[in-house]
Amino acid sequence: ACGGNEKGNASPSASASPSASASSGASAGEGGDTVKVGILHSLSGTMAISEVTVKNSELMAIDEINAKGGVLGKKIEPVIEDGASDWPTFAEKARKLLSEDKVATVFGGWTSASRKAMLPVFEELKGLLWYPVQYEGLESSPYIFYAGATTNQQIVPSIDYLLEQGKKKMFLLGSDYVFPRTANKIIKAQLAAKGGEAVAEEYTPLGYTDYSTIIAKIKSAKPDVVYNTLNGDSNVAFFKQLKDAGIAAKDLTTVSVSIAEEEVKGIGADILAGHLVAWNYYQTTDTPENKTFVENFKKKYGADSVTSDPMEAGYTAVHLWAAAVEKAGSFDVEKVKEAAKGIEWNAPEGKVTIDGDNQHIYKTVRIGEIQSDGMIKELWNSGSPVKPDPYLKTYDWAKGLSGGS
Amino acid sequence: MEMWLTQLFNGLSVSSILLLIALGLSITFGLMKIINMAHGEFIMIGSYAAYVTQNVFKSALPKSAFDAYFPVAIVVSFAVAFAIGYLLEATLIRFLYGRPLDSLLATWGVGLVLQQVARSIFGAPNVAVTSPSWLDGGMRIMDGVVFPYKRLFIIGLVLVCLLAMYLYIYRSGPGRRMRAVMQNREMAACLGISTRRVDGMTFAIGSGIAGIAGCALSLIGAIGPTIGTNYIVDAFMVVVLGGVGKLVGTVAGALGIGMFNTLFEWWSTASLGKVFVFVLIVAFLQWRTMGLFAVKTRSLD
Amino acid sequence: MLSVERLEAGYGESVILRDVSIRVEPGQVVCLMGRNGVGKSTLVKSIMGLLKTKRGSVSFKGDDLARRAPGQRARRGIGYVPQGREIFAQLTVRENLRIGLEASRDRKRRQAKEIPAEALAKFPALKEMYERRGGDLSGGQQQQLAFARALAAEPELLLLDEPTEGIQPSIVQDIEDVIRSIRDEGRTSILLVEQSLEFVRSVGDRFYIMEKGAIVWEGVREELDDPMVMRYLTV
Amino acid sequence: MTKPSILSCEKVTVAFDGFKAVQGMDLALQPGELRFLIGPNGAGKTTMLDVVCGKVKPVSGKVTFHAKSGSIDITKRKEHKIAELGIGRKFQTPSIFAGLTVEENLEIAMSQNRGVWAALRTTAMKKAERERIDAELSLIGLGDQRALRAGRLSHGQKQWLEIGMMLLQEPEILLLDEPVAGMTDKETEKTGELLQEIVRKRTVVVVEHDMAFVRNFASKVTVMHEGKLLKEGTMDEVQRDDRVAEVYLGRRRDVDAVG
Amino acid sequence: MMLQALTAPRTRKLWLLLGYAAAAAALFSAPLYLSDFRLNLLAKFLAFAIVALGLDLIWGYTGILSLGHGVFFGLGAYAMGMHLKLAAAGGRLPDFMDWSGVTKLPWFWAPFESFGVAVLLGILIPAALALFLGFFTFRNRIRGVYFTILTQALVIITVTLFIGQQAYTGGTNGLTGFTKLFGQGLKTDGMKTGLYLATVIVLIGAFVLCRYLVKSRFGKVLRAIRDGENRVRFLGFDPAMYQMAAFAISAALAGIAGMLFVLHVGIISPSMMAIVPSIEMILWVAIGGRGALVGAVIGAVALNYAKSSLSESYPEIWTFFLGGLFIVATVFLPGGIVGLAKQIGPLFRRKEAVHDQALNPVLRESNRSV
Ligand SMILES: Nc1ncnc2c1ncn2[C@@H]1O[C@H](COP(=O)(O)OP(=O)(O)OP(=O)(O)O)[C@@H](O)[C@H]1O
Ligand SMILES: Nc1ncnc2c1ncn2[C@@H]1O[C@H](COP(=O)(O)OP(=O)(O)OP(=O)(O)O)[C@@H](O)[C@H]1O
Ligand SMILES: NC(N)=O
Ligand SMILES: [Mg+2]
Ligand SMILES: [Mg+2]
Repeated sequence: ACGGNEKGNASPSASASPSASASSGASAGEGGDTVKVGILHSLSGTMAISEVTVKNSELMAIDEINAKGGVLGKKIEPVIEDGASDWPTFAEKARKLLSEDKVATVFGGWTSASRKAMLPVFEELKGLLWYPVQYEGLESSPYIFYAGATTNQQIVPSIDYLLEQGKKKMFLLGSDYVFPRTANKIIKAQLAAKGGEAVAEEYTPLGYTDYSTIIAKIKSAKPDVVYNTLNGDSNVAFFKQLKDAGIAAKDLTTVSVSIAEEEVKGIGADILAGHLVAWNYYQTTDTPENKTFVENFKKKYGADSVTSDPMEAGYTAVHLWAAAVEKAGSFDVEKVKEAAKGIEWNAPEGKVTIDGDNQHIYKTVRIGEIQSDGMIKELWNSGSPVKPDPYLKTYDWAKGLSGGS
Repeated sequence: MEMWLTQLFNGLSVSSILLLIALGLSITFGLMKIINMAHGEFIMIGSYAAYVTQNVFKSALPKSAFDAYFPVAIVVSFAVAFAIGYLLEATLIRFLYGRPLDSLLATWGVGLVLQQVARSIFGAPNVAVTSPSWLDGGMRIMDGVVFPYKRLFIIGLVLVCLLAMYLYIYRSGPGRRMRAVMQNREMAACLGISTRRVDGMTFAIGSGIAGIAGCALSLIGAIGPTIGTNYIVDAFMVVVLGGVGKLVGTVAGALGIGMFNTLFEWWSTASLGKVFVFVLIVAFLQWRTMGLFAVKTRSLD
Repeated sequence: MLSVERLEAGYGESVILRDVSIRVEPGQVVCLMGRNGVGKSTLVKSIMGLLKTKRGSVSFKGDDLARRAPGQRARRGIGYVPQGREIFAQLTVRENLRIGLEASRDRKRRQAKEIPAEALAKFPALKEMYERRGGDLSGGQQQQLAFARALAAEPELLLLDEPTEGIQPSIVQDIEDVIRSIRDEGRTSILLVEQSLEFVRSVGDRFYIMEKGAIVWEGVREELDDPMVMRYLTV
Repeated sequence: MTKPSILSCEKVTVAFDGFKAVQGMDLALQPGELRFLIGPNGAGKTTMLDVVCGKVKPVSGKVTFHAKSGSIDITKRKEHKIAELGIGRKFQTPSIFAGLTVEENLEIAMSQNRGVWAALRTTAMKKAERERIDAELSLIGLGDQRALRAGRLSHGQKQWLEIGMMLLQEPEILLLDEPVAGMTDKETEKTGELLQEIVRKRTVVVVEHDMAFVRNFASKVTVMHEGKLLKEGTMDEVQRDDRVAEVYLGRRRDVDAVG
Repeated sequence: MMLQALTAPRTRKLWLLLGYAAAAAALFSAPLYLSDFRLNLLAKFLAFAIVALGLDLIWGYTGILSLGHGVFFGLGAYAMGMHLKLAAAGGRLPDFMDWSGVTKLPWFWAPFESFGVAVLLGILIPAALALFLGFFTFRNRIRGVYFTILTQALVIITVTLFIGQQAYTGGTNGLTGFTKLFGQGLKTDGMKTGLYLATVIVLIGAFVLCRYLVKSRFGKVLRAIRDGENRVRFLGFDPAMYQMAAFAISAALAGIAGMLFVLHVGIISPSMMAIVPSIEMILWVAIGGRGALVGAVIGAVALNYAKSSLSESYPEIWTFFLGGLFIVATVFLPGGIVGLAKQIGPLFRRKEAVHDQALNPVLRESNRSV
């Protein structure tokens, strides 16, 4: 069915709009032997540096599924749209995918702002969005599946790890936007409760390129760790300049949560070697599934290409959706949602499970160290997949975080 | 003490980078009055030229020769940006003289196209340039005060570019012709100057210098299809604040913004520092309505 | 020397000049007169190549100039003092003059570091203003500068568009003298657009009067009598 | 100095980056006077007019406008206030609004309430205004060009348009910087007649180099040289002055022979 | 002869009127023939057209290039967004405040509880900011690029502050998750059609207002200021007052557009006030044809339509085409889409662009002012 989009059927749009499919009675996205799904990432603008690779891994997952005969016997036909690093455009394209192309589901988004822009559209048109990136939590839309980590699957355990290592004084450095600010708020509460200390908190505008003053501040604050939530180009500038200032990984530990293999490639492994990152997946993650994933990816996109956490999450999301559809025996959004609860899948990162309560995913947490070949070596992992807790309800120290209600 | 010294140096260093990104614009915009929104993309071209040069050295030459790539890259960056600038002038910009606002529209389009070209050739993600080893590390001034060689190198590079530009624009025949054409194209033509050639050269030089900036910036920043957007606003601020059409103004603008930015950022935060600097710019313009070094004219408007 | 044949020219869509033919012989001072807006400046601009000719031809020393840009025409020996002076305001007086040298056919002169003295002989006042910016000069000073700038390249044909406008009487006399001395030297021909009858009568050899974009009268000095003036030049 | 002057400049000095364009210049105008201001190129005539209309602020000196309501120090006023007081100015190079039609140029120049509110409420011209503009258009000979964008006028036509604008502005003091430059002799004559017409109702200062014109219409002439007052008097007195002849008029010519 | 002179302009007027009527009819009946999605898009574009009208007033007619209209647009949008957010919260704290540790509704949020006040503030705040900025800059005679750069500084200041004050503004995520307007669901068919029609009406209103303004003497003075600000001064006008008025009206229109935008798109975030959107607004007017109000409207709708459909057809390389469109448009359509109607052989004419004052004086003059 049309995902409850009554207007789509009731209005005379089918006759007027050239793109409306003729078979107005058909299920969402279904047309004969194929089913359409939307891929909605920034292919242009400043976010394209990150999002294009996620689009690639999602397309690869679709190819894999199609090679095995598709879902419910139908081939998946991706409809690619460009969010253009512009949030209203994400909303526009999401609406287009759902109401014009009548896709069965959408994989897309990277920044939280783009997700927030799309959310009302998905809720209104009762469509499904699979979001592949780690984010700041505090959200749980019934029409979104969160395939990336929430805070307790990345930030919180990484802080615990650092505290265990005896690193108590932290310098919080982030780009000025919601994810870093929220993450740091959580970190400060966590540190306060567990005997750590945030010695400074600095935000730089997105796209900021000169870190000499920040580095001077770091030098004078003498922290044990720089907890880095910078995003995109700023990371390149920060780490290049940190190295030039004579600060190497051995002098100062940094932990980054937005630098994955792809970013390492763009900054230069020589610069990043020895610095730490926190994710749920690395190209080196040792699972049989990952082996094939990496192999296939290199086969498809070149031997030089690397895989990373968001790419893996996007890839996994496609497979999880396909699994849910198979289980539901239908493309109907409500049925797929229902079927998705508790679905398990052996992803490249290991076993993942969809949490039926909040539509997030159980994920294993991994701390890694960047190697001089650009790969990331796992130093620690959580042992088993961590249950997602986007509102940090299970953490006592997080009680005071929200305003009360 | 060491903090002051470090910050003073940082201020100078930020200023030198601002100046580097603004120098080319001070020609294409300051002199030619082309609101060159593609300026950032010429910087990007320079960065990618450095990247390609590096790759060529890596793959075609022995390891020992690698460190020599950077001087070569500077020349290549200039040459590539120069050539593309020349081409752009010949095919598009020349229709836009005396129409600065149209030039904004068209160069915006050029910027979009160049970004897409870069994305198609080099892929969407950032690429990495390994800096030559002789630029690694820094000069120790005293305990806790290190002046990174890269920063020193950029300061030096800016000074060289500045001097060359000064000599070219104000002390050479071609520079004089260039200024004459930029002020009154028709009359310059009537006096026997080949305006087409001067226009082409001028725009190409401005673009070439943006290319050098891109090459230098590859040492300390990202290289990707959209890096131009990180620099474009700052570049315009610098040129305008100093007074459009004045090289010395551009220098002053860069120093002013760079120093204050560093100072404010030290006192407050990067974001607030930026706000302060821009508030200061707004306030400053109330006082000096045509920038620091206004071009004074007797004309009515 | 210069021969304009059946020229048709104008701005964009609007045609201003229709079927205009004039000739300037070597060494002659030819004057072009007419009320405001009849197209005198338009004709001069067309000769200089600033406006596209729609029909007809302009030839100089026997060559057709049709396809030549203004710069090429200048380098062939046409000098131009436009109405409104068109000084390079941000360039110093010296630089303005050196730009004037660009059109010299003599390579040495073109690259000279200093302005040849004889180029300045006629306007000694300029020397004192060498380092001031052209735009700061008073109107009359600018007019002198524009004149000197055009002379710097030693043109064979000089196009003067109302060169005495805004000039103090003594300098008008000087300009008159300059024009006369140029004529006497015989190396440079002049096409002079001028409103002052008295002035043109004292320097001109041949006269053209324009009306509504067409030449309506031509003749020599003696023929330019009061009835002619009444007919074409009064309002 | 029988009648009280309407405008008086005392010891006005103007400097540009140290260069003194005007130095200690005095100038007093009687109401209804047609004053000619002459002098060599660069003497500071235009600058003097600039001071009076507020375009340039003098470094020292006083410029007083004696209105009916009292004396006003001009140097402390903004340009548009000075214009509102009744000082109009025609510039040396014609400056009209190139993007507006000839008619619109005149409409804007016309004396009127110049506040934003008044302008917002005015959509069409009143009948009286129409008539004034029509009359003006035929006076300046631009009737046929009324709907043309002023940028397309020839140099001389622009001059006329600007004169027309000044007349419609109805200032008490009219400052004309080389109004007949580029005009034919006959047009010059016509302008002169027009001036004599105007001067019945207001005070006019004309800067000119056309001696025939000055001679025909001037009663009193002020000569400036190097920023200072060189001579003031009737045209005859001025002509006879050796210094004026030397720096300005030229040696040979007998000015009487002109025209 | 006489008769002809009378009827010629009249018939032209009649045709024009007919054209406007047809356009209005087409707009009003759009809900009948456009799909939900396309109607929503059109509504957004029409909101953009309102900004474009205001920009044309200040840029096309007054010659002042503002690259800061994103701020005015954004302020209007935030005003409406705040109202919708409060409506959605239903008496509780907006969700993002809750998470940011704010316990009480900030005082400056309180007035936005009322729709009327929110709308009023959505118009007044941008206008007041424009007046404030204009008061200093225009009186100090900051002109041309200097003014333009100043507006860019305004953008950066505003955006940085909005991002930094996450607890009060929602930070980079901005405000989303709106549900209700007037107690009715925002997503109902009736509401959507109603909002669309309201946008059409507001656009027509804005158009009529701007038309009145440019035809009045006020408009003539604005154009005179564009041609020669100082000359206007010597005629006794105070250009600063006119510029301030035009700037404020223009800002108010942007604010109105922002409010409508939020209603259609359901999100406002600082990135929509930033430099790029602000420049894009200018591009709409430039493409449409500055100095002509219809041009502004056509430009905003046409360009955004092109952007949408190009990116739908060629999601991976559409910026090629969009960039190419800008380039081609400036070279071959110097008068914008509207100018196209006025010139027939543009290809041949561009060659003499430098001398060609007759082609489009408005264009050249407004060009000169930067
Ligand atoms: N740039 C222009 N664009 C369009 N039309 C123009 C332009 N310049 C002049 N014209 C028109 O061409 C005609 C001739 O102008 P031109 O400047 O040649 O006159 P002129 O004889 O030199 O007059 P003047 O004595 O006033 O200088 C005029 O009617 C004028 O309206
Ligand atoms: N803004 C300025 N900067 C520098 N010098 C200036 C400026 N304005 C005027 N001058 C100088 O002041 C002197 C007086 O100029 P002004 O224009 O008043 O002369 P003028 O008497 O009107 O001459 P003309 O008859 O040639 O128009 C000139 O030498 C001029 O160069
Ligand atoms: N969700 C993020 N990383 O913005
Ligand atoms: Mg002329
Ligand atoms: Mg003068």
